[in-house]
Amino acid sequence: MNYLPLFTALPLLGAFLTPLLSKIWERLSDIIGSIITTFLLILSIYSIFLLPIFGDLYVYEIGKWPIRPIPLGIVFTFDSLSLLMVLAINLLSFACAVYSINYLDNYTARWKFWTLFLLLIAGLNGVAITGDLFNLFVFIEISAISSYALVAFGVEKEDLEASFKYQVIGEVGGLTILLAIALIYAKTSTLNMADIANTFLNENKGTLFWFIISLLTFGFLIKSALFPFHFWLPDAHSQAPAPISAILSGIFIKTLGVYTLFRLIFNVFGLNRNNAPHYFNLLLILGILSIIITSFITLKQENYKRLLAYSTISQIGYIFVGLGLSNFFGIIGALTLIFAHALSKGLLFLTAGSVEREAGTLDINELTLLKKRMSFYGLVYTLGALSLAGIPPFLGFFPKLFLILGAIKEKMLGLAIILGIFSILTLAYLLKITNKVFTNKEGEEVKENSLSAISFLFLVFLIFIFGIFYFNYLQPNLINKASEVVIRGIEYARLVLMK
Amino acid sequence: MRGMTIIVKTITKLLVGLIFLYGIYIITHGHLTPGGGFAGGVIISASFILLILAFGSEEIKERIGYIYSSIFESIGGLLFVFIALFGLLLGSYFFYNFLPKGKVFMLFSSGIIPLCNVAIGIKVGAGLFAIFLAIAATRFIMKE
Amino acid sequence: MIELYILLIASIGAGIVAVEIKDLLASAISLGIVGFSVAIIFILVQAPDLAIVQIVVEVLTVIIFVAVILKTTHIDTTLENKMEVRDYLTKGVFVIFGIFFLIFSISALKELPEFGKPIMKIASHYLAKGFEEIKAANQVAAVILDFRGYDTLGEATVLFTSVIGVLTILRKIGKKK
Amino acid sequence: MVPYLCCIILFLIGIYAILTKRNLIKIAIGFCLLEYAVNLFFALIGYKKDALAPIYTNVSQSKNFVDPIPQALVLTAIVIGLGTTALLLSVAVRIYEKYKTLDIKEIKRLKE
Repeated sequence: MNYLPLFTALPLLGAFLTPLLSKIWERLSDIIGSIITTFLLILSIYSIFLLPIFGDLYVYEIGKWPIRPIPLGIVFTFDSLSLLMVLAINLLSFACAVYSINYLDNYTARWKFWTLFLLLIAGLNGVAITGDLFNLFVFIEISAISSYALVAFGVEKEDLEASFKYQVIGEVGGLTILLAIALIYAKTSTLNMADIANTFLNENKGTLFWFIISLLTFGFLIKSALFPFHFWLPDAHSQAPAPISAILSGIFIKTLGVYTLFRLIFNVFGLNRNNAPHYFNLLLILGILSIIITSFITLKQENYKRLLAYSTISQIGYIFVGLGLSNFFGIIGALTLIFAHALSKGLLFLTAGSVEREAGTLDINELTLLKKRMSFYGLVYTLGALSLAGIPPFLGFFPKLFLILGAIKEKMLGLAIILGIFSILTLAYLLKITNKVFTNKEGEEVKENSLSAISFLFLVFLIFIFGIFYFNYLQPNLINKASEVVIRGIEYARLVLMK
Repeated sequence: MRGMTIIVKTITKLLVGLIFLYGIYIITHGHLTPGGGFAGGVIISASFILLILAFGSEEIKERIGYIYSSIFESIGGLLFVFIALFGLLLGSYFFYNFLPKGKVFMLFSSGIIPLCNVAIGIKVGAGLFAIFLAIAATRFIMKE
Repeated sequence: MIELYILLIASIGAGIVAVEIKDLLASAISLGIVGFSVAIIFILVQAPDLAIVQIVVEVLTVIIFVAVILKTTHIDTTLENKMEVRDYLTKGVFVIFGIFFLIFSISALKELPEFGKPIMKIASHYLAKGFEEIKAANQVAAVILDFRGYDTLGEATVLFTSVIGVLTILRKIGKKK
Repeated sequence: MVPYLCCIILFLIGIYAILTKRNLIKIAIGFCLLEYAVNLFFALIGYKKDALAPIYTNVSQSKNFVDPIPQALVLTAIVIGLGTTALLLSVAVRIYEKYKTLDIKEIKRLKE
């Protein structure tokens, strides 16, 4: 698997080439962007088949600096959890890249969009495969900075305001993470995550340990927009161009916030419900609050994209409930939800882009009065919404099922009921859009654009096929193995250092 | 942007070449003395910025400067990625130091480090000059 | 190391001035003082590479700040407005948070290795290998471009990203009507 | 320990500016202070008493050097900080142009 560096090198190459080649012909940037995302998708699918040969963990030593006896250089540690993230990132980014080709006709400076888009993908892939703490920070910054610029891509008043807010809050989170990394380096004198885990294993867990944990948790909760750190998200995600909203809501906050937290909490610091019950209870409570509070705010929303953005926060709440439960079912539920939410929320945000293009507005009350029939978008939207709300046989059903099972297993019946009820509430606010925007319409039918139709159908197909073959394929081959990585916890360090 | 007084202009004329050369010295001796691609790149961009601050500029000049800096920045970035990818091709490891190491304290030593320094120097110098042009010099360079 | 403490206190003082002063130009200059104190501290802690980069970056930061202030306004008018209840509330929250954070960090920092005595588990290997195997005289260059070259690629990319980002945001028209 | 604590105080000043100031440029300045505090803290970690800068000047030199790794990391962090500051300020310039003010309370188009 020595092609692993290509996950970041290819999009970086594309990003550096785009400004040069677009001076010759601007449409070349479309070609570069779509070729590179396709290639990344092929690479990540190829990895599914290659990874089991290496025993579910592959360590790549950059610059030929050996990891044994002492980890000198930077390493990639590619295991099933990284594979799951890389797959989700590249499936969604492929769909968004295909969608963007036509969508970008609404905007100026096409090549700048593609450069930033490729940098965003490079950053996300880099975060998912790295095994080095400082390298993690660098790639978080790459993807974060490109997302700040992409949120303001339309340079309207609201876009700039959202971008400024997002940027200040996001950077406070980033610098808190850097401070925590500095403390970790001072204590352990190493930056390799496996080596850090080994060092902390033999230390007594004093104030410094918990100080580091709280700084990191603060930083990553800001990045993942859990309540009460969520206030930047609705602005940023609703003002960005539609494909970027899809990536930000679908995968960005999960890679930067949730995946990193999973990796550090379980694999590096070795926390679990037995040795740190209060920590997990805190995450559980924040998750529940996030679901309850934002669900009610979402019901009141009158803007298509803002509604979807708020619903992302409550879905993040579901993921954190799984993380907080941290039993087998909870982890499986959280990981499946990361995957399922990426595909369905991506789909919903892409339909928002098409509707905005046809109608020129996203205000739901104005859209109700619109004299245009958009039955294809309506169908696609409803399928995505059903999946997101957890209706079988779509993919989104299974995470909700596992989360409820996890809650029952911990004897938290009240939590199980809350999860069930708010799932139905999700359906209620999502179908509000179907009801008001897509049904009972007169007037001419809008023409679908072939490229955006491809990306819609691609995502619908994935949601449907993964839902049908969930127990036959997805769960045993991907989700179970990824959850093993999480549950195995601190053993990660031994596996990496023994390779 | 307007220029400054004759005193500033004369001193700038004398100094700007020296600053530029010093930047190149810092870049090429990055593996021997303090400094390297970043420090040298920033110094090189500072020499261009000094020129613009002292002499002022017209929009045409700024536009040309902007186009060149964006081209150079991409070239620097590509050079850096290609050095890393050459390691993958020749030594089968990304960022493998594939060049002969030479002798310590010589200018041509320590493998790919001087090359990387040059790539970073080009990139940083051009990039910071572009930022300066965009924020400080012209109100809006690009009206695409 | 009395100089170190003087510079640290100077940078804290200049930081407070930068935050509280009404004239934004003076504020930017105070920020410059903080930056240069930091650069001199870098020299004191034997980091000449950092000092060079910090000085040039600081000059550039102040130039950019001044350029932005000249383009906008150089009086912080928000200080003239009356304090509202909400402002007092944020300040109160900050004071509570700050005291809590300070106490927490003091007891945490006690567990770190003493100032001036780093562990250097990996660094000692770097210092030997960098000289003998890579043949570089400057060990910092060896670390950033060989041992951790991938980080530096990321760093160069961050700069590239922000250049493209600045150019994106300064476009006159974003959406085609 | 006292130098570390000074960095934490500088960090808190930055947080204070970001939380309580209403002027966009003041917020950017607070952000820069935050960045300096973290960089300084990182650089201080690597300091070793009575040791030299990690640069060889002749072959037979004693190897009593300060830690080079924090220096390499701070170098990266400084450049990242410059990039984010430039981006933040460019957004501030555009906001001033659109709203004719830098007061964050008057820049509220996005509703709840």
